[in-house]
Amino acid sequence: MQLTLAKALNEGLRAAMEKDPRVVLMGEDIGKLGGVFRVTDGLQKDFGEDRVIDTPLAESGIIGTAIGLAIRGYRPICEIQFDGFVYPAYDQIVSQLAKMHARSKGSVAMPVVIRIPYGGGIGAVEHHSESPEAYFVHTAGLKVVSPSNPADAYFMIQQAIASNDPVIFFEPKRRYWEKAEVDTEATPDSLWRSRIVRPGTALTLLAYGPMVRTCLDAAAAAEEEGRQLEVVDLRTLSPLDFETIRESVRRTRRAVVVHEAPRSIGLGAELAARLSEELYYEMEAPVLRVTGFDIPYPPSRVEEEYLPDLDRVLHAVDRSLAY
Amino acid sequence: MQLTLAKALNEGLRAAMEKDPRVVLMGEDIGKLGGVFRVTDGLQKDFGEDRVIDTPLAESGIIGTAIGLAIRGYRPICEIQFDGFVYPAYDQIVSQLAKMHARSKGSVAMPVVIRIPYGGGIGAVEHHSESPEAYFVHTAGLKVVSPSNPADAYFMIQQAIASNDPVIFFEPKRRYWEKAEVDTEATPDSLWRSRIVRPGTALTLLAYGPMVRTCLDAAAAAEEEGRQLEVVDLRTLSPLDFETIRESVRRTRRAVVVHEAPRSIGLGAELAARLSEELYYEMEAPVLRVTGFDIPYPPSRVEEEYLPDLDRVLHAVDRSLAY
Amino acid sequence: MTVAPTEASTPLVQLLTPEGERVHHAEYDVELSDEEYRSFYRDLVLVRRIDVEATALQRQGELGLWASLLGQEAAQVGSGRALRPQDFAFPTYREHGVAWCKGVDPLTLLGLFRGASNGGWDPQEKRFNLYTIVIGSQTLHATGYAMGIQKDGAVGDTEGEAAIAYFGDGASSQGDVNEAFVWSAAYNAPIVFFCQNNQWGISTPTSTQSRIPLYKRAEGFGFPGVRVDGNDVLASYAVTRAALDAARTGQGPTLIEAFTYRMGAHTTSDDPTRYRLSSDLEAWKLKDPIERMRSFLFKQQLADPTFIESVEADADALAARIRKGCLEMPDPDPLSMFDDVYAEQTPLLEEQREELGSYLAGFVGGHSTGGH
Amino acid sequence: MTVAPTEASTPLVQLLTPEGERVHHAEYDVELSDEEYRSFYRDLVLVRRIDVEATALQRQGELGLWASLLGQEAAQVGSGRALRPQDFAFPTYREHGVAWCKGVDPLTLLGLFRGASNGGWDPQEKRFNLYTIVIGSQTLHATGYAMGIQKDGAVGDTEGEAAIAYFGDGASSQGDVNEAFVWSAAYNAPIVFFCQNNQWGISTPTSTQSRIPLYKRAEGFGFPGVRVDGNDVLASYAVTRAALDAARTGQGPTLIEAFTYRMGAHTTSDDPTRYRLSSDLEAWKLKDPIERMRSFLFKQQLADPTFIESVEADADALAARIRKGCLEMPDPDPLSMFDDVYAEQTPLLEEQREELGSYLAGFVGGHSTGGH
Ligand SMILES: Cc1ncc(C[n+]2csc(CCOP(=O)(O)OP(=O)(O)O)c2C)c(N)n1
Ligand SMILES: Cc1ncc(C[n+]2csc(CCOP(=O)(O)OP(=O)(O)O)c2C)c(N)n1
Ligand SMILES: [Mg+2]
Ligand SMILES: [Mg+2]
Repeated sequence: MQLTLAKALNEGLRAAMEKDPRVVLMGEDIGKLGGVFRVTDGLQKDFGEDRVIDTPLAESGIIGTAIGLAIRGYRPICEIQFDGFVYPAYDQIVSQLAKMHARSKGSVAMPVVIRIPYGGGIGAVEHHSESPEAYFVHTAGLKVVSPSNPADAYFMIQQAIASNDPVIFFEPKRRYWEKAEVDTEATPDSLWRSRIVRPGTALTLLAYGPMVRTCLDAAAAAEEEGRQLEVVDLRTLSPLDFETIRESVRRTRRAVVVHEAPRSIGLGAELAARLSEELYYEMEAPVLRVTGFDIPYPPSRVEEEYLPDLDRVLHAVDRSLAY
Repeated sequence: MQLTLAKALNEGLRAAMEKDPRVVLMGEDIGKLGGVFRVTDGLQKDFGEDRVIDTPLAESGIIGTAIGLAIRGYRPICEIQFDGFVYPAYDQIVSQLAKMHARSKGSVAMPVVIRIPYGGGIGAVEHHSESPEAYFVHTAGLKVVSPSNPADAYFMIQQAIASNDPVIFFEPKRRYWEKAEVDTEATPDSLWRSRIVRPGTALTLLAYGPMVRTCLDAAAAAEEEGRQLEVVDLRTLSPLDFETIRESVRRTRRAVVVHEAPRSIGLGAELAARLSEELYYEMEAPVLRVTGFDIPYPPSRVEEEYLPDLDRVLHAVDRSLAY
Repeated sequence: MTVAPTEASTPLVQLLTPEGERVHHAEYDVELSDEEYRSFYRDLVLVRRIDVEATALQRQGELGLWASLLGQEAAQVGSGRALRPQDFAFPTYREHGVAWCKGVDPLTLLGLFRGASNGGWDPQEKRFNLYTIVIGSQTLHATGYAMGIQKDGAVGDTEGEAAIAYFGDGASSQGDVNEAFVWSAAYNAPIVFFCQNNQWGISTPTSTQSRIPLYKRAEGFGFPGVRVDGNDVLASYAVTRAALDAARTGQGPTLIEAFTYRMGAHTTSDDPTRYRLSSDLEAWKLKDPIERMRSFLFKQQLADPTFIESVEADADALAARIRKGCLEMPDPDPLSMFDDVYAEQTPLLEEQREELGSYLAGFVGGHSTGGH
Repeated sequence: MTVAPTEASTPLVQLLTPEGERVHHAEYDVELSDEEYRSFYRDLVLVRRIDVEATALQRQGELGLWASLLGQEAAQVGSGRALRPQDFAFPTYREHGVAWCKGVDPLTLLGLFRGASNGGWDPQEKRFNLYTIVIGSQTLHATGYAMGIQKDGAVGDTEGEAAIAYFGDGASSQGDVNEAFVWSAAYNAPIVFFCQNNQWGISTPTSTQSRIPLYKRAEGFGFPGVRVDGNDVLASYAVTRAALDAARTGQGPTLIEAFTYRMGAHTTSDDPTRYRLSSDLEAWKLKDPIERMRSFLFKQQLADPTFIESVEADADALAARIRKGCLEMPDPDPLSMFDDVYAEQTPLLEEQREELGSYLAGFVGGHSTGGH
């Protein structure tokens, strides 16, 4: 079945709701409208207002009540309309959602998924193009994942819903409309594994979400110049699947991390810190980072210059190979 | 003058208020009570309720109204009572305070200081021992500093208040009662510089806030074993004073970063990433990290095991020197 | 499962019926000069024309997005005209009519929606804060600003200052907005909360946010609330002026609920046919704010067709100017994105600016955008 | 510059005067068996004794902190006793009296303040959520839980379920609490908001949070609010029971403001002499919740000195038990801190657990704590 990433999520949500009556969706405009990206399109019609809840406009309220629903035994899936609107809910996420399981010594599970369309490149106004994943990866008690393609989107959302831990589910919004074959009968990889999406020998590109496509394009371009780049799609950002990552970089001996989020204390920092410690004697170049800059996301007419793209990735590859 | 760190802050606030009538303090219980740590003790009595404002109990309100006061030309200093209570204000900090200057192309300055007592080791209940600095360092548009001793506390708070940028001012709460000489007539270092607080040759310990004392103790202990450790007090976390840091590590060729915050994507990750890139050919060991674990801050009866201490620092020093 | 509010029994301040009849209200009234009545009308028309032109430009790909104020012109022009020069307004992203009254060039608004800037005017000079997109945040800014007015002693008589915070029905659910109510009441701050209840927060009806009329929210916080016909420019003006005067003279906050209707889509990205009936829209068209003002002018013989035509001509000229300005608007220099992050630049950003600069300079004939 | 609320004109539900006279109220009343009246008294006394003992243990260094409920026993026991077994309570950090009514062993509360755990009981089993320290958060949890009750169809008749959220006067200013009001009203959720207005949020008087009585806040959100004498256990019981029954039968939320007084310090870390007059405390002592219940029992000849003594003896035994339990309470295994972070353990935490484990094992005779 050819599905866009958005439609794959929609089908994944539908499958999860059919499987488990305690799965409920909550968010702003997710009902009749089907969400501003139509990811929940048709679900309220089919599952009713009791299971697809159009909420009042307040993100702390969405997450706070989801926590209460989880205590009651529900499995709430919350939609945050855009990346930049998750912060009003930050307290509930960091101090309650992330801590409840530990606080209760395991007697209260928090099977809550927070879906967040994230990232730039769509020509949007302020607050609609951010990449806040580092805030959540740094927060103990949360798990954080991001699919990069329709097939992963279809399975990963279901796996996130099935997880008894809170999962922040980052959706690469500028890839919502990319289509690919989704075999809904396939056996999915574990949600907690990264995947080598393109094998190579010269260097490992580490990316997730929207930047996986960018890295694949870069790898294809590099091949024309005779360079075999390996691309790892992290898929899970917290916990990191360090086994797969380490294994790849051990072979290629070089790594470049690519993300849209600002550089300082981003995912790239953590990957660089760990790789340079664990593969100290094996690497032939420092881990390089191709990232957004340490500035607020700029007005969209200059976002192309802000965002990592194929050229910037290849530029870093050149730099790495020059070591 | 011998002052505790808390009293030095109090004197620094007083000096800033005397100098500039547009400096106002806001927060919960900072007036008559003088704050739960007495950092604002006596200030309401001397400057009045108009300049030392006991606010309603809502952190978003505190920061949101401080932004408005700044637009009006005031210089608000906000107290957040404990580290774990800053999150309700996160949205106002990240989406408004940090972005206003850029959004307005420089026509609206945000000379707002947010004082946050942070860190553990005081036997407190949940939410009272956290180290959330990475969240703010990752946020473009903010500046982040932390004093480690009374003299710095006295000057740094005044410099933060004088800055036209928003400054998150992290106060090492378990050092509030440590006393030292403060020469209020001295010429202070720039707020944006790190400082070598103990010179050495074998390895650089990078720390800030509460962990500086721990590192100094570790360095003293190491000296007994004939090892000269250099200790750098970062002081400024955003922007990092990479010049001073790089210079130190270039000499010692080894670095250990120490912080209480969880390891994943903490300050240590950024320092490791940058150092291992910029001093790739010069370092003789990977940057090691001695940090809190990636778990919610534990109940206080086991916090000693959670927190980096002298022994854990020395353990990492041994590991580094073994490379 | 939400409970519908009972609108029927709710008093609504109105000075102009939908048919353009002038009615009187015991508490609120307004006497304007003929010239002023006409200029109110002119503002309504010009503001709508800006909106129509911007919508067209968005359709043509010149703007990334546009948030239309169609239907809300009276609430905005009425309240905007009530502001004295010393008053400071804190808008959402839809207050193009208030911006107009505050002297903000519509072209700068277009710049924001085009993606050329995140603001574009000097808020201090215009006494009109930058658009705030995160729902509700600006109500706290306005409250803090009002506290500052108080501290400056600029409150107490009719020369006093006031702040006004705009927000929508949807926003009324946000914690920040309710905290702004708490704060304003606690400090008796000189502020007016101006809620445009346009019946919708994107696809969400007001009934999901509150089961009672929104103006009543204020009661629970201990200050007055009033509902005004937001399609009646005269009533919107009168009620806002009274509330601002109460604020500036030290009587504290007021919540105004301007009962109106969002006649267009939420933004150009929205498709309202998915969630609302066209019959609703038809009903509200009969209450159009411009029509009723025109009827009033004619009925009172304050205007003739020549005047109406001259306003149309002004609108045409304005539309032409902003269209031209939009098409000619230069993109910002990419390197400028590093410039105003801080008042005092940091070494890190200097490095990154340098990094991007030399990277971009490395491209002969410019950077190949769109490669991802 | 805050405006003081006018308390005088505010109706207060009372069934027992400070002198222990039984009075009647048109809307709320209660008829209990003699045994029940006595057991209410017993709960009040035992709960106070827990508090006294915990305070003493804190002074002796056995607890890191204690948040005393002194003076609030009636509000807590009254509302706690009104809860049916199927009702779920969401406390702050001070609801030791409600915990008692819900069957939570006081020793587990001490464990939390000692730093041995961040909770200690199974909230699902006790139908009593873990203590929530971040002000106001739990009101949203309770609201969500109540929405779940509704979804389960467990509302509609007297067998229905309800949730109750406890919070303080200070908490009423938090965005979360007001969002909980919005949500509860929007979904007509089966919930009771129980606000103990003990006049203080640490050093901040209630007048800084609201210039009108807090129970009126509910009106602005479209549901009823009522103020009850929080030092009157019978009135607290009656009003809470009625509100819970309204909730469980589908009539939606109620806000109860229990008007009471925090007779002790905010916590053992606090020094109230810095911010309040001892004369206030003296005045409130005359309204002591336990005294008035004892007077009532004597006046109605429901109890004799033997009964009072037997309750004292029970209290002594309880105090002795929790003292002993506290002194004997083992510290948690440090490595257990990694165990329940996730339902499904992660490789990262396995590594870190291993790292700490082998590090600690490296110390002969144990880890030298306190070295920093
Ligand atoms: C915190 C936050 N959450 C979500 C959004 C997305 N959003 C933009 S406008 C809107 C609806 C606002 O409704 P209302 O307050 O009634 O204002 P209106 O658009 O009707 O003028 C939403 C949900 C946002 N901008 N900010
Ligand atoms: C979000 C948050 N901010 C600040 C605090 C610190 N704090 C603890 S209790 C308290 C006062 C609470 O007052 P109130 O709600 O009246 O409850 P009470 O303590 O009187 O029972 C404060 C400010 C906190 N726990 N959480
Ligand atoms: Mg609206
Ligand atoms: Mg209180």
